[in-house]
Amino acid sequence: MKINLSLKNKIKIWKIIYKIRRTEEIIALNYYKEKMRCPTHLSIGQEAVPATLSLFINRKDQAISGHRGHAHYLAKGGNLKKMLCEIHGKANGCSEGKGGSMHLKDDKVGFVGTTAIVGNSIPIGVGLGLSIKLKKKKNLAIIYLGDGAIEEGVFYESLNFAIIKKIPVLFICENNFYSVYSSLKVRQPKNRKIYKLSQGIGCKSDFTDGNDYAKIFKKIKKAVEYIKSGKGPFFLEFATYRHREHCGPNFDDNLNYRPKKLSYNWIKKKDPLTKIEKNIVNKYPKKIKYLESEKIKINNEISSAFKFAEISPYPKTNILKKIYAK
Amino acid sequence: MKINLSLKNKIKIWKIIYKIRRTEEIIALNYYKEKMRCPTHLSIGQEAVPATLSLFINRKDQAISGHRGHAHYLAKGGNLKKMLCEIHGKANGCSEGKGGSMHLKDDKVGFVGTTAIVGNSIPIGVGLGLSIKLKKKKNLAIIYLGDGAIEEGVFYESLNFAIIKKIPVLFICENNFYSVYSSLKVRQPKNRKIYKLSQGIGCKSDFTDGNDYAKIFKKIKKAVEYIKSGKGPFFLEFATYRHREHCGPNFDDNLNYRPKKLSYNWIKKKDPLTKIEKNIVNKYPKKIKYLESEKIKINNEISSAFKFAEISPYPKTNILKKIYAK
Amino acid sequence: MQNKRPITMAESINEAIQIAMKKDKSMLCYGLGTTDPKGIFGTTIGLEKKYGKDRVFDVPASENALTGVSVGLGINGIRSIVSHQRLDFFLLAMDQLVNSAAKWFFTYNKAIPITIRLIVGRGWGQGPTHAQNLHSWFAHIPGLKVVMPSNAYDAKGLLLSSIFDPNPVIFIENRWLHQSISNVPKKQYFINLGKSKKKLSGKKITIISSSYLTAEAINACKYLKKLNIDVDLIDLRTIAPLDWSNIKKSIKKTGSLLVLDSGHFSGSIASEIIYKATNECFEFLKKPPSKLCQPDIPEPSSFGLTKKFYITYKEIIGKVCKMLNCDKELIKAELNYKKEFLHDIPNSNFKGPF
Amino acid sequence: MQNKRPITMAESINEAIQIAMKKDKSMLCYGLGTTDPKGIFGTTIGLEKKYGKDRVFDVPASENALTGVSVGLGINGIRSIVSHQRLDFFLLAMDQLVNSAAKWFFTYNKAIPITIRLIVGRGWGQGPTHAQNLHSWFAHIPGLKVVMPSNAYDAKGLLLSSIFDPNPVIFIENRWLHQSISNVPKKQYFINLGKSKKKLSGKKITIISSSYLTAEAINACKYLKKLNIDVDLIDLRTIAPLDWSNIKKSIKKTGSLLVLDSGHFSGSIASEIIYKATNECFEFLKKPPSKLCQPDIPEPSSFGLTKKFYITYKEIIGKVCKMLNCDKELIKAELNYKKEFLHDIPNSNFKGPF
Ligand SMILES: Cc1ncc(C[n+]2csc(CCOP(=O)(O)OP(=O)(O)O)c2C)c(N)n1
Ligand SMILES: Cc1ncc(C[n+]2csc(CCOP(=O)(O)OP(=O)(O)O)c2C)c(N)n1
Ligand SMILES: [Mg+2]
Ligand SMILES: [Mg+2]
Repeated sequence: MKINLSLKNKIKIWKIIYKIRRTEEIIALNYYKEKMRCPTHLSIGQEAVPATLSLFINRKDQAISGHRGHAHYLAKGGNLKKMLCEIHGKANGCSEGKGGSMHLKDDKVGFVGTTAIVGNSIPIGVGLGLSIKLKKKKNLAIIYLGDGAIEEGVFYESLNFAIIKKIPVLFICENNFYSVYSSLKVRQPKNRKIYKLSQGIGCKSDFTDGNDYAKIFKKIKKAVEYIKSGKGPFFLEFATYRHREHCGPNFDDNLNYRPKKLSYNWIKKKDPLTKIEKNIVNKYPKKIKYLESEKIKINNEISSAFKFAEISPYPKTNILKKIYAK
Repeated sequence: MKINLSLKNKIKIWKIIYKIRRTEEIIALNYYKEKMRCPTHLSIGQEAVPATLSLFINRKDQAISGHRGHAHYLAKGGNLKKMLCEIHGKANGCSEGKGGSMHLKDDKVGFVGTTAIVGNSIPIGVGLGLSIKLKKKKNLAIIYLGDGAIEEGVFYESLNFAIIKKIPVLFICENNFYSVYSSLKVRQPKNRKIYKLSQGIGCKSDFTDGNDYAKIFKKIKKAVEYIKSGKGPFFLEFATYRHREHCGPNFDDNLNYRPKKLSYNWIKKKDPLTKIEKNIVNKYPKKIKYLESEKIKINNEISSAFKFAEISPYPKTNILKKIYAK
Repeated sequence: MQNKRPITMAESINEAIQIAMKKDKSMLCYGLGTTDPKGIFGTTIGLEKKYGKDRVFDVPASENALTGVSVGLGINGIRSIVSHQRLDFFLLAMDQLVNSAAKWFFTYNKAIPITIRLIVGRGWGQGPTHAQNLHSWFAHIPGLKVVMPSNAYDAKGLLLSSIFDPNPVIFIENRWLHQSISNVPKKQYFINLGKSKKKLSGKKITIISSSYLTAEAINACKYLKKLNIDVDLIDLRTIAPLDWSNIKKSIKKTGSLLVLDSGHFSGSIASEIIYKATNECFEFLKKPPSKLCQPDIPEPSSFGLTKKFYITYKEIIGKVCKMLNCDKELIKAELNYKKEFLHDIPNSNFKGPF
Repeated sequence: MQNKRPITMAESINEAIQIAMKKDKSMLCYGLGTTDPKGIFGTTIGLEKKYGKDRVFDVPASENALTGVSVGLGINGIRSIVSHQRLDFFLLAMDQLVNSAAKWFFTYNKAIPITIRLIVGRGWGQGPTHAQNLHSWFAHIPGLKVVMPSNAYDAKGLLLSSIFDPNPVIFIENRWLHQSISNVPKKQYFINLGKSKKKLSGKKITIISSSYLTAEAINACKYLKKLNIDVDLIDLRTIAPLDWSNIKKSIKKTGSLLVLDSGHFSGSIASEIIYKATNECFEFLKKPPSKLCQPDIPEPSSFGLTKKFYITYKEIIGKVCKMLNCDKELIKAELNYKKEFLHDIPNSNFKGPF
């Protein structure tokens, strides 16, 4: 693969991070209005991995994710309006209002769906990969999963099967140290790294800081090359952090379930948006203007999409009759 | 632990192996009569591990197993008559005829049960271990499982939980290379060792030849010491081989699902009964007479137990009314 | 006489668990979120601190294994109460529930005292996999008991009975009831599993309900009263075992039967009750028994799509009036009095997002 | 006209899969034991050799993941047929079945063409976890179709329709039917899902059956004929969707209904049919509809315990005669003619141990 972390690519990554960040912030800002009436898990703080990955994949590569899927959907190029409509329960939503925030898809860009049961999307992603392989395509399937999802037996079963069949799947594990309010301590063996576990199961794997686009870039590059060479799946673990509560628009570090220092470090010092923006701005001060103008464009896009969602109609209830495919 | 592999202990092991072997052979011999009307998975060839383990545990240690449980039940000291009655579906059976060959238990000796769903008994065994720990007893729980059972996600989930909670469980994996007719090749990654996998999950683990009592002895000794020191579970993988078909009384190597050489090596050259008997006879020729007299005793015990089962009455159907405990 | 002590169902559940933890010093309470700051909608708050980390703990997201663990604990006489924030998540554990927990006593004559709390989501956009009402699955499995409390008072007494029952009990809590309030004695009390509760006595029609639908039914009956329709309203409390004898008595009295069931229409427990009614009370039935169930459709997420999705007091009134051939205009007039609440939340205090 | 070509249901299933594999060159066939020497009771023998290792393969014991894999394949338009040697094993996959497969089309408007073959054990000591009849679970879930063939001819046509149906289909095979023989055309043919089959036409009573119980019912009807009781016998073929209109027609004609169901009594699909019958044909019913189900008890293993456990032609005859008030002595005399087979095997060729 010939991709380099050029300025152009940095800006690409920055744009996606910024767009996700702003979208999520607008959602958070408006949630109190009680127009987005569904459980909503924000991705703020975890944007760097999907944004960087987007350089390496195209719309023929297929991605699937879980409850915290906004960033994955947007980074894959998912339609912003349709996502906001879905969260608002509107007819123009990507699932026609049937699924809400936890059920996003955009077939046009290879974003296959998200599911609301922890771990549930993993074997489905392996199935996607298997079909890609059987059709002899050069693409890959991407499975986003959290540090909690790997606790479900189905993760283990799916990974095992993907290895046996040499299925082209990239596992992207965003380890944000928490599953709802539960820390890794009560859920997984001390000092056991998730990527090492995956290696023990038999999968090629690696790990890095998921808030550092440069490190992410390197690891993903290696992983995608490996998968495309036909050797089978690759498991990447990224350390990252969610800034806000597990589900909903608020900050919740006042509940003290996460060490203050940890939160301070990840939220204040290692914010992925700040990191990449600073790098660009410092190294290429001439770009500041460009970034600012892009910000305005992006913010405009988001607010018009948001308005579109607010004024869109609710779906007609006759769509509920479609229980069986014909 | 002060146990040595003395002559006395070798003879103990031999006796158990011999008793299991003969019991299974008698079952096989009589199966054609169609009096044992239930699926029956024989342990012939796989007797050495449970027999050797019996030196290290007592009736307060609790064991649980799966479909191929005869050897585990007998090695734990399970009542032979009750087992044969159960296989015959008789009222005196250890599950009163409700479960058949795949549902054995003997509370008196800490043999808690066997289940017929692959992997199903694993978390139950972890629950046994957790209660032992909570009651602050020095005992351990033993979970017998096959190389196929480790493919179920519940194995992974159970092991993970046992590690986190430092539960005193000894996992005994009898890897006989096959799950029904399926070789490891189609089920697990090439060159991935099961005990290494368990290590990757975070569990102490080890591996040895499961037909060699001396090697088994060493490994189990180490594992039991580790568990009793309070550090948590231990996973032991033993290579072994079943001599006969997966389910039923016959040999089936004519079906060619197992390489001829592999079968020859394991069945003819590495038979666990031959191995230990030869060792005793060669090193202590004076013991030959004793072994012969023991054989007679054991065979008598088996044949009288078998007759007892054959003439025992069927259960009364009113026991079926007990669906709820009172 | 019950003293005036209004508390929520979340609180009464918390009290029941605490009483049980004190009575049985070896009993455990675990499940995802048990020890977290929100304590499973408030039901497990404070438990870890009082009863210790050994007995009250959070777990990995491994529903199937942790169900099996409770079977192993049960074999050794350790009771456990295991909570799941959504019934839907528990679908991962059907092997351990059906193949192990439900059958262990049958097969091995050894009681397995587990209480499995399943919370059923509803509204606020829960969507297809956060709001399933699959109680009829559990009632179909021999060896399980299935409890569906409809209020704070019942929840406490039923949960205590469930915990001390020597069988695996599925204890289903509708999320909309957690904030519902009733007078609940502080002391311990037990409500028998397998016994229903007559909520209202009447002669015109028998209505059978359970869990949250009992609240809607009570509401409906108030209006029906104004139309001179007095209802024999029976809250099932437990759907397995089913209290058939009380239902039968009522049907013989009224000759009319309406069963409310929050499960999907096809294969509902409502049909089982109607089968029994037809089979054993055929000559008493003045008209065909009827049922109101949720449709054979997954719950959609959108506020716009769920408007007519649930069974409310309005549908109940409509159905009863149709069964009893009442004046339609009169009903409409009565119903229009009622202020409109948002249909996807139980009351104005209810807040998402989870 | 159907030509004389007697083959077993195992063979007709094998033929259906082969036809499908040829028609749809991308379709897969997998599941534990698919490629082994016994080929899932003979149903998958020869497939790997003909259609290659890519399309026909054995898998690890990971039922849940492999169900999810078929959903992923389906999203990309690849059909799959996945086999499980016992229904009981498939309990491990309820999350992927109910939360993913059944709901994907509803949520995402994308068809998921999977056929899941579940074999139901019976007899030869199968015991509590190798003989469960849980079809009513599946029929309770919106989005699933549930097919239960009763003979070799139907199995072929129904399996072809299932495979080419764009929805997840649960295809339930009773193990005792695999060796049953009927005349089966070599060519391809489709039997519509959702349509029942009238097996016998009569006026005295409607009997509804499915899967293996249809065989027992046909047997029973032969005896009933001798007693001058002519039965309208309907084989459901699929229990979801249910062919209600044909059942209704029959009930209106006979005024009497007996439903046979191999599932547990409580919460059976039989009750759903009886609910519908009562609700929509109340005035036509001459007597309360009735059902015969398996008891609310796990299947015990012992030969001695299963003697009275199953529904056989005898119980059906007894039930019909009771419903129609026939002469008991006459029945007994008729029944005593019948030679006694061992009750835990379908015929003398049937051999254990699996
Ligand atoms: C099977 C199942 N169990 C529990 C839940 C409740 N739940 C929703 S999100 C979540 C946390 C998962 O943690 P992780 O995978 O690390 O993702 P994160 O929220 O941290 O992004 C849990 C437990 C669920 N949705 N499904
Ligand atoms: C969940 C489940 N899937 C499949 C089966 C069918 N089955 C019975 S025994 C067995 C083989 C298991 O292999 P292994 O664990 O290696 O034990 P072994 O028979 O070799 O002793 C299988 C697949 C089952 N009983 N349960
Ligand atoms: Mg996390
Ligand atoms: Mg094996």
